[in-house]
Amino acid sequence: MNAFFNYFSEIGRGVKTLLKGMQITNGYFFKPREIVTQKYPENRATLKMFDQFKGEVIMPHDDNNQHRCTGCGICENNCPNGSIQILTKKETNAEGKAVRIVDKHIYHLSMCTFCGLCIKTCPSDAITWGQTFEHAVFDRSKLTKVLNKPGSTIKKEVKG
Amino acid sequence: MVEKAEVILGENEQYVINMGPQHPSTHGVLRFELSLKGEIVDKVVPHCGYIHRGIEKMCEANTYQQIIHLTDRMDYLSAHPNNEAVSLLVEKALGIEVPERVKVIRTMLSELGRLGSHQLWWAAFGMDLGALTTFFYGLRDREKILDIFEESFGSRLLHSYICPGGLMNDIHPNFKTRVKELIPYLRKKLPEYDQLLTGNVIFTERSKNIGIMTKEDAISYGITGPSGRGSGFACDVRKAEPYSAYDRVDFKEILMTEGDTFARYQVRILEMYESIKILEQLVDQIPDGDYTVKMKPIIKLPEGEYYQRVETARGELGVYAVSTGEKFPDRMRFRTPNFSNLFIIDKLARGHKIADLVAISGSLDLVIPDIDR
Amino acid sequence: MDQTTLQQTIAKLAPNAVFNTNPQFVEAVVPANELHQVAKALKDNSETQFDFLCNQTGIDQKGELKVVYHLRSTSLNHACVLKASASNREDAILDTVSDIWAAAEFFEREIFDLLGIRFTNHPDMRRLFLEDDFQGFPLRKDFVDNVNIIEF
Amino acid sequence: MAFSIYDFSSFTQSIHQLLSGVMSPAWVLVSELVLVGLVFLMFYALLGLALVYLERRVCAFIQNRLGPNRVGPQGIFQTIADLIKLLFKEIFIIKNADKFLFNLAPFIVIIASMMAIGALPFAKGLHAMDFNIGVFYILAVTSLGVVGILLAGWSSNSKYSLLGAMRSGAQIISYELSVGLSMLAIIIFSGSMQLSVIVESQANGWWIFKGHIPAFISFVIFLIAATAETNRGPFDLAEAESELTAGFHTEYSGIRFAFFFLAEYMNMFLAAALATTLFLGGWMPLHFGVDTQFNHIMDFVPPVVWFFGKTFFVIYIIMLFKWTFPRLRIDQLLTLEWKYLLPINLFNIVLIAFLVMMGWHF
Repeated sequence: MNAFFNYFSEIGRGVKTLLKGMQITNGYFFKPREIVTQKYPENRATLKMFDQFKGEVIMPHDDNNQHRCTGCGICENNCPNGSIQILTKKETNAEGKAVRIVDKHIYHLSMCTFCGLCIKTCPSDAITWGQTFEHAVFDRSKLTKVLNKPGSTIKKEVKG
Repeated sequence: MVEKAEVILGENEQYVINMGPQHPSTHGVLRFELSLKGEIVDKVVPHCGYIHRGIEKMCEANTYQQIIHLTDRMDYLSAHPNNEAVSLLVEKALGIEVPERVKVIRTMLSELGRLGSHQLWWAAFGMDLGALTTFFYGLRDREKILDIFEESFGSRLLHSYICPGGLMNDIHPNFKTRVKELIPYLRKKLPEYDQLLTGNVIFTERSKNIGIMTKEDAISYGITGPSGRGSGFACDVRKAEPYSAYDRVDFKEILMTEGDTFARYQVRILEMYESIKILEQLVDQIPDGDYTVKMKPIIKLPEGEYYQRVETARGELGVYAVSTGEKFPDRMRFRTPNFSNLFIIDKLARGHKIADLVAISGSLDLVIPDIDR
Repeated sequence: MDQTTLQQTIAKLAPNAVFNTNPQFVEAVVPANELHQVAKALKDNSETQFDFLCNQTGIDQKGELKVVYHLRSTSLNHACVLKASASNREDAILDTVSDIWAAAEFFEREIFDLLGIRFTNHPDMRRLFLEDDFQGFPLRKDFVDNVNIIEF
Repeated sequence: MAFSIYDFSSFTQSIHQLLSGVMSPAWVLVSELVLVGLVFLMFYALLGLALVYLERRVCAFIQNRLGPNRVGPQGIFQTIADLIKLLFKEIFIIKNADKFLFNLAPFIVIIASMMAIGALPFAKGLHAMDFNIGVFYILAVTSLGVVGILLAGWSSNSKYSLLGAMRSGAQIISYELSVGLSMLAIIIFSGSMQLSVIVESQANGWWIFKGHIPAFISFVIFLIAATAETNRGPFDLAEAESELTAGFHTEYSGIRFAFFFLAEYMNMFLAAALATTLFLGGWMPLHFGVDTQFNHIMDFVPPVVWFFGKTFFVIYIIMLFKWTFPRLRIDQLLTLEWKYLLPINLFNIVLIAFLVMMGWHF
């Protein structure tokens, strides 16, 4: 008799737990306000990444097309993957002295692991994080970028 | 037709199937070679190495700062403890004392990472057992944690945030309020996990008395983390060798004695509550101060051997470094928790069904890149 | 047990061991032929009870192939490091400890895979990560990968 | 042409007369068969697409997502886009597969489900074939589907497929019993196997209300067993995504895969429609008491709407099962059938027979 009773109480308990689970899923079905997904391409205009989001490495330029990079190559040395290459050139400055300045700051986005060592170690704060995250391109060579803009010069206050 | 039947059955009447490397429930590129007798698993031979990247070899050509970003890629679901292990090792070798602020933040990040990792595990475990909705509920809640990560240090998965000497940059001013919002949210949502899965009769039937691991086995095989604690092996490094701020927070080491799949499940669920408790204690106690100590640009460890262990979401991560005084380590060895946790699966799954094998491998919470390194 | 008494206890169990200075652990270097016997003694002795092999790895140091065992006792909460070096590089052989700690079986397969130290009496001595026809042992210092040359 | 939304018999009669006026009786029969066949093909395809869309939206809402919402308004053309994609996909033929059986299997599965749909009464007079053994016919035809699944698993020459097929065989043969027995309950109540008669017998109240608790138990068992027989979660062991990747249809691609997919959804519709017809009054409106205002309002709603409304309600419950519960293991699946459902069902049948004998039902 006891076994008979257990048999049914077991079924009852089982069904109760199943109904509890269904209560949750059914509850969410009638709560469309809890939907958490983002409508990504539609909300592109309003979508803003966080300030410190690691999208890519960029070199900020001011209105006079001036950046802060001295071309010292510390970022190149610190990069674990060799995703930064710095080409320098010699130029005579206003005082007539020959100085080494950055010619091309080449950044291979495809090789970057976003560890942030280049930005952390940069002595003149020339590079920083950009918030772009849509990096899809049809040609891999487009992922190699030159960070300093053509014709840009170094800011005066930055010492080489 | 006779010929074809022989092709399928193979030798010794054993029905051998390859589960993986591309299979929904191995969670990555892991391959099990199963010998079956009907539905019953006779033998499991795990094959790994499909995502072997030679991190240990790469470390021999990287400075200690650069090693940090490689450790991210081992256990990517709880990346902070991996970074922390190397950082602690370097700090110990150099005798650096990091500021209090760093210690507290590191602890909080580890616990947030653990929460997120356990939530993802819960999600995937439910899916392994066929409850597809759990996947989305788990990820939904994990998303809140990832948002906190993203706001403070810009990435959601591979943070490279904890570095020798402190942190890469300071936490975002919103960090505190975000965590404070998170705690009541999780307290509300976590009981749903129990309601949906833990209490469910199908779930308990499928997980109780499946894959029983004795405490002796757990110690002998070196099963650490929640999987080991499910068998009563008190292996929590946070308790045994408190690092960062774990010595001043009050939390329980969850221990279960059953050692079956359900016990391992229950340990992780209860650990989530403990993590929330730790966060609650620390969120108001983040002291002001520096987020890093001044380090030399090139770190050279004094000659010798160093060993540091931390508790990741999956168990004990040991970092063993041999230094010859150069800027690169002579040998860097990571004793990853999943590597040890994987190989008991043959013992656990024998005599159970294929469906149980999936449940057991899910309950061990394997992250394949952590096995292969 | 503090470090000095632990060292004395281990010295009793392994009379031929040489103790290195290591600020973190007691570090004993045992001769290769005594390794298995010492390991068994360390696990079974009631004063040491090293039942948890938390890390086993190989290193290639100064031309010598060594295996490092990090042992821990779960009941007595102490730890030690055991080291043994293989006699030569070409045919490096050590005894297995996989019959003492089950975890060693796969640690040893990994060591064989990456450093080429062969363990006698091991139940399944195959490569673990790399493919079976891989030439060479990558973690050795004299390893040169002719296919993927990476120079730093 | 007489047309009433409440009674389709006059509509079908008028088509018959129209055709009889222009051709000989034999040709009338042929053209009517062709007409009915075409209508059912269209219905089958459209309903399949609608159900796939519905399932995806329902599960999305359950999981706090939006689901397909890009192709067309609210994403309603998503499944059509998927269908076009599947049509253009390459059909793989596995080496060493038994090509004849491999190609045949999806057709067996889909034909079995389609034949069963033909016997359903959708509304008064909207009925392709009104067999006097309708229930029996549906049972017989649906169990043909397992042959297709077994063939698919066997002929694929894939180990996963074979495992899935064998699971499916064991499962369907077991659960056929419970489906049959719970249908038997209603046959005892209504005293007929003809589906239209069963529906008519519920004019004064649905069997789930009239039959007291035993009918409710039968309904629950029918729902569980029918879910199992359609290979849907939590009984989807035959495809068991996380264990066998895709089970019996692992090796199928393109439109052949779509056939299995469609058949699964149509089987779900069939199960829900049968539950509606047998237990929830078919196309009969919901009535309380006799000749009340409420009843008149309910009568105003067309029977087709009633039928589909109830069917989709049952479908929603079946979907809720799938998206809530973990999958059962094969031995638990059989335990559930042989230790729980079958004994309870047998006892239930005796109870119902006793009820009917005493005339205690309404």
